[in-house]
Amino acid sequence: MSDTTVTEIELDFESKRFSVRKPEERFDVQGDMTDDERVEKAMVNFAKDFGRVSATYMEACIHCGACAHACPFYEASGDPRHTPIWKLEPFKQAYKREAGPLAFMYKTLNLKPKVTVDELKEWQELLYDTCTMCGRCTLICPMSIDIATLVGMARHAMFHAGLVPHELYTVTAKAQKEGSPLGATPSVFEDRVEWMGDEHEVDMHIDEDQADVLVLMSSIEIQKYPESMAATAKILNHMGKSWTFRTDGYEATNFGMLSGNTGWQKDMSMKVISTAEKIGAKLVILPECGHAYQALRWQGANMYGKPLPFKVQHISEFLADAVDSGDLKLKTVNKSVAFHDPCQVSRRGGATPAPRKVLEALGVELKEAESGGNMNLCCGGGGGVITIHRADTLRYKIMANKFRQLDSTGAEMMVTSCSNCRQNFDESGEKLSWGKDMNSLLELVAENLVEDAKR
Amino acid sequence: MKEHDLTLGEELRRQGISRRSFMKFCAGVASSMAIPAAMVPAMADSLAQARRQSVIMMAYQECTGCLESLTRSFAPTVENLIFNFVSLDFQHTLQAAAGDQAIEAIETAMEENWGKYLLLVDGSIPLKDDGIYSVSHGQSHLDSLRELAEGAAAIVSIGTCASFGGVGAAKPNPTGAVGVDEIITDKPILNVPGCPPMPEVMTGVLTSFLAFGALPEVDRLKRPKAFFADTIHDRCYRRAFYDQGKFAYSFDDEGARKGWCLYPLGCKGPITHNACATLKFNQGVSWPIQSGHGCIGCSEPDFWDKEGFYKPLSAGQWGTAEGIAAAAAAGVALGAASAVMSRRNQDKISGGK
Amino acid sequence: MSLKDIAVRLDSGPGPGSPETTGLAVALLREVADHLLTVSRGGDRQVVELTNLPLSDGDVQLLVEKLGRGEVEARISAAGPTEVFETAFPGVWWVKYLGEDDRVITQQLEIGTVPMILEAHQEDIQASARQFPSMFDELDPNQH
Amino acid sequence: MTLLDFARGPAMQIAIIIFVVGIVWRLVGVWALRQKKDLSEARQKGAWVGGIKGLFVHAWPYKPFVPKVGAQYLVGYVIHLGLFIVLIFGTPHMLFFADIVGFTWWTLPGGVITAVAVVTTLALFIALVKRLVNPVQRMISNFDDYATWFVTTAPFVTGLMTTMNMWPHYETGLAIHLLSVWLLLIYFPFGKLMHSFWFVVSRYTTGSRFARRGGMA
Repeated sequence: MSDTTVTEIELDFESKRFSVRKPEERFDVQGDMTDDERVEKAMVNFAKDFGRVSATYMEACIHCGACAHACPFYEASGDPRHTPIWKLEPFKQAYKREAGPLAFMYKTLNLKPKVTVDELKEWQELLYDTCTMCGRCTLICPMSIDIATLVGMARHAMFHAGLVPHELYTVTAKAQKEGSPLGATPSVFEDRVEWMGDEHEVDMHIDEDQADVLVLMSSIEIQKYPESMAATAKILNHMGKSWTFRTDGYEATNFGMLSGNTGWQKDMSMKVISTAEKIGAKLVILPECGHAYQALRWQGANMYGKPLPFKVQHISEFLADAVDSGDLKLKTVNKSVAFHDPCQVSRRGGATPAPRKVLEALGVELKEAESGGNMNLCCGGGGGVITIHRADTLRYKIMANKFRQLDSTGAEMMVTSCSNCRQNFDESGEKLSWGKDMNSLLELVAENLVEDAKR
Repeated sequence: MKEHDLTLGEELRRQGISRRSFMKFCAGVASSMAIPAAMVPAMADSLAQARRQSVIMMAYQECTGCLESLTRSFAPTVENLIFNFVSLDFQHTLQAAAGDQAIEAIETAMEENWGKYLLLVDGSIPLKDDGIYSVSHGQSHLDSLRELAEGAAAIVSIGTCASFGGVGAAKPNPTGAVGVDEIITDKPILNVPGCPPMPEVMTGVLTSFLAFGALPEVDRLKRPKAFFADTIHDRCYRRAFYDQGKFAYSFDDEGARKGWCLYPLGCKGPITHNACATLKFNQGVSWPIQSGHGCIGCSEPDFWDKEGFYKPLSAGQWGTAEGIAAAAAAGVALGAASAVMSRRNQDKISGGK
Repeated sequence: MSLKDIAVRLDSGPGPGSPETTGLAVALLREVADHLLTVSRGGDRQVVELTNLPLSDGDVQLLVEKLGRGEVEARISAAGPTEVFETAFPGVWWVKYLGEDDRVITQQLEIGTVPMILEAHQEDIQASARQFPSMFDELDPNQH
Repeated sequence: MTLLDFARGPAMQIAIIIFVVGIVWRLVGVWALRQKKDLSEARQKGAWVGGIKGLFVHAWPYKPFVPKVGAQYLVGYVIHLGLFIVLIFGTPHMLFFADIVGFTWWTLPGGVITAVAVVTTLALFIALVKRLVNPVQRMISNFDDYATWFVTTAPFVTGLMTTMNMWPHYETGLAIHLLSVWLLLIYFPFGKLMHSFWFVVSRYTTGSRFARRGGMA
């Protein structure tokens, strides 16, 4: 795939939101294919992974429109185009025309016209800017259609048709080339690990040949919240685990998945998987990153082609297990806490109870928000949306709803376990003068270890 | 022929029948024809002015059941007033004459009343093979009907056979039997279907023809609306049970004994237009539903061929189990074929990648 | 086993032979009240037809009860019998036309001064006027 | 052959055949597609239990959504239950099925069925108005949605007109009613009426997929 029309955009280190700078001129179309080729590519790549499950979902929609009311984007904009199922319209049309059981009928009678490149261009905004694949729409759907998964598939098509938003394409290409979407190259990573080790006086394990636990980090943490590395190291050391960071497999984010390039998604996952295999890891710990959990925990084995030879845990799950087994003793934090569930970890990942167990061990008063937990409102920054400047206005509107939801709990402290959500809170909080901080569950645990409990 | 010159009123007076008796007859006819009671005096006046009407009644492919039914109104009741007044110039079952004499009687009646006589037809008329399946005195009934119809003022088809072909036209209709109005198209025709028809209808039709000089208003099947506007179901005394959902499901169940609605037992009341429910048969003794049997729809065309008398109206033809199985098999084949096509497409795509 | 051994019970619902009322009777009474008003203002004779209605026995019973019986009762022999009686409400007549075999041909409520069947009709009066004098021919002229 | 004879005979058979062929075709067409096995380690066993649960949990919206879509669900239930009641407990309908299943069952009085049908028809009209007025629904609606509405509503309207004797002739009315139902059967496999099958497949699929993950759908 050529990317001659895409220009690299500089990283933006000043903003609280860690992305590329706002491009002066947008290049939202990549490559030099003809229009027909783009449509062809889109359809081919959409149909490629199509199976019984996706087909069932495509068939089942009754056009009731309920999904709009579960979508943070529609709720914030009131724009009917942001109705989740509408975001799939061209692909639903293509499915009916090309792949469904009645495709022959639709095609010969031309009941569903061929999708055009203009439609695809129009839908770029709907598939990338206004969907985080948070899956809340599935909850409200009377047919239980997993729209998020279908949006993921539609992104495969869009990527191969060269129709990815400029910023998202840039960071993805960067990730594929440099190993990190946001400049956290292996040497940067190594430097920052050492820096954090010195700064916080913790033993850092890096590039150990053998270890039971492989710890991953996301670029956001490496660059923006490096304390996460120290906190993780502190906890693992405290528990006496054999663990390591590896410069050949540290990046937890998977922009291949977010942008829709399955080939790259596989490359990115395989880097981690082979590193874990190489060092004989029994457990891979994922950092506080939502989509990383989706990519490795639930899609990793499918990329690998066989079951993974190690366990994959989100850091909150690891902490919950440690608290459960008594390996980790925590000081009591006398505060009331509201927890923001990252969609990909909680609702779509299944680890919802884990952070609650940890918070319980911290002795905080957990104030559940209305429509929290598995039904949590998405922060609107996931799925790569936060990188796209075009999406900012709407994202702030969503965050305003989000702030209202959390504020109404009356909690003194806000906690989450996703650094992408966290940076969205930080940046939007500044923009909207929220006046509160979003804290990391991991860091909260690391700060409240009972030091001599183990010795 | 002096008799022919008297009006009905004069004739009545001659016979010493009082106007009061005549009024009573008119009230009876009006009641049966749903003519407003207020119109009775006018109807009586006009009827009294009527002159004796010549009637020729022909029996074609028939069973004489209709005549049997009609003669029930010939019994000594007020209705005989009207039947006594018409001049029944030919009816081969009732008259004494036979053979050549009978034919002569027809010819005389036709000549004397050309263009004025009323032709009553009983039985269907076979068309197949030039109508040779039904012949009297060397003449096919098809020819006979055409000849008689030419000089008739109007034709009344008595019974379902003459009206719609009836049993003769039931599948497979070997003689190609049809009703009168499929052959004669240029004369006023009135159908009095029913197997047998109700005698009161005949009385009403004759009275109204005499009183008003024309056939009464008819529906799309040329049946007098006065008797055929409503369905049996509309007027059925068991209708209340239908509305309440109380039904007989077999002829010996609780519902049947309690006289509940016979719809599930195939009653065709809802689609049958006739006056049985109000007039009843045999001088008002009873009628089929009152006797515990559903209506078979005998006054409707093709009632013989409507999927059996005991099949509920709402039942349809499901087709055979084999047919449905074959349909399912075809569905499997089509589904599999479309899936194979989709899979092949996918292979082509991933092969190309 | 013969047919007689099969027990058959016939209950009747609303409709002929049922003691329940259907509401039809009340509707009829209202109609009569209307007609009575018309006639009382000098209107023409009005007739309510009973035969074609699916009246239950209960309905008929109710009509009989409510209308009651008045001063006049008559039986006419013309083309079979006809029974007439005035109800408790003057001007409302119950007229029952019977066939020679005593079956009911039609039953009506007539609202007017005299029921149609009861009055002597002009034609009959004329005929009797014509025939009446012939009576004198038969009488002995001496008696004049 | 009268219209009624046509409706009860050939039209019915053609409709049933198309109905059966179409449904099987569409179900098999999807079922026979490939499905890659999910190789990820299940969080918990018994995904099928979640699948079965999934059939029921989506029968009513979760609490936070009730103020937004509760009324819409309610109208949906009126339509579906009305359809069910009229279809199964209307005596003529029961007799229609009794003919093939070989037994009869208890039915409701005609007046009750008529009332249910009237309410259902009203609900259908409310649903149509909402579809036309609500910007989201209007945007995502296509021919199928309106055609489906039409073929669903027509039997109710024609049926009501037939029981209320609003046709010039009852038998023509009955025939039109039957034909409107055959139209529904013929259209059924090709439009979204198929959701009466897909809802089971789709809800089960999501229910079981998320049961093995944990989380919620």
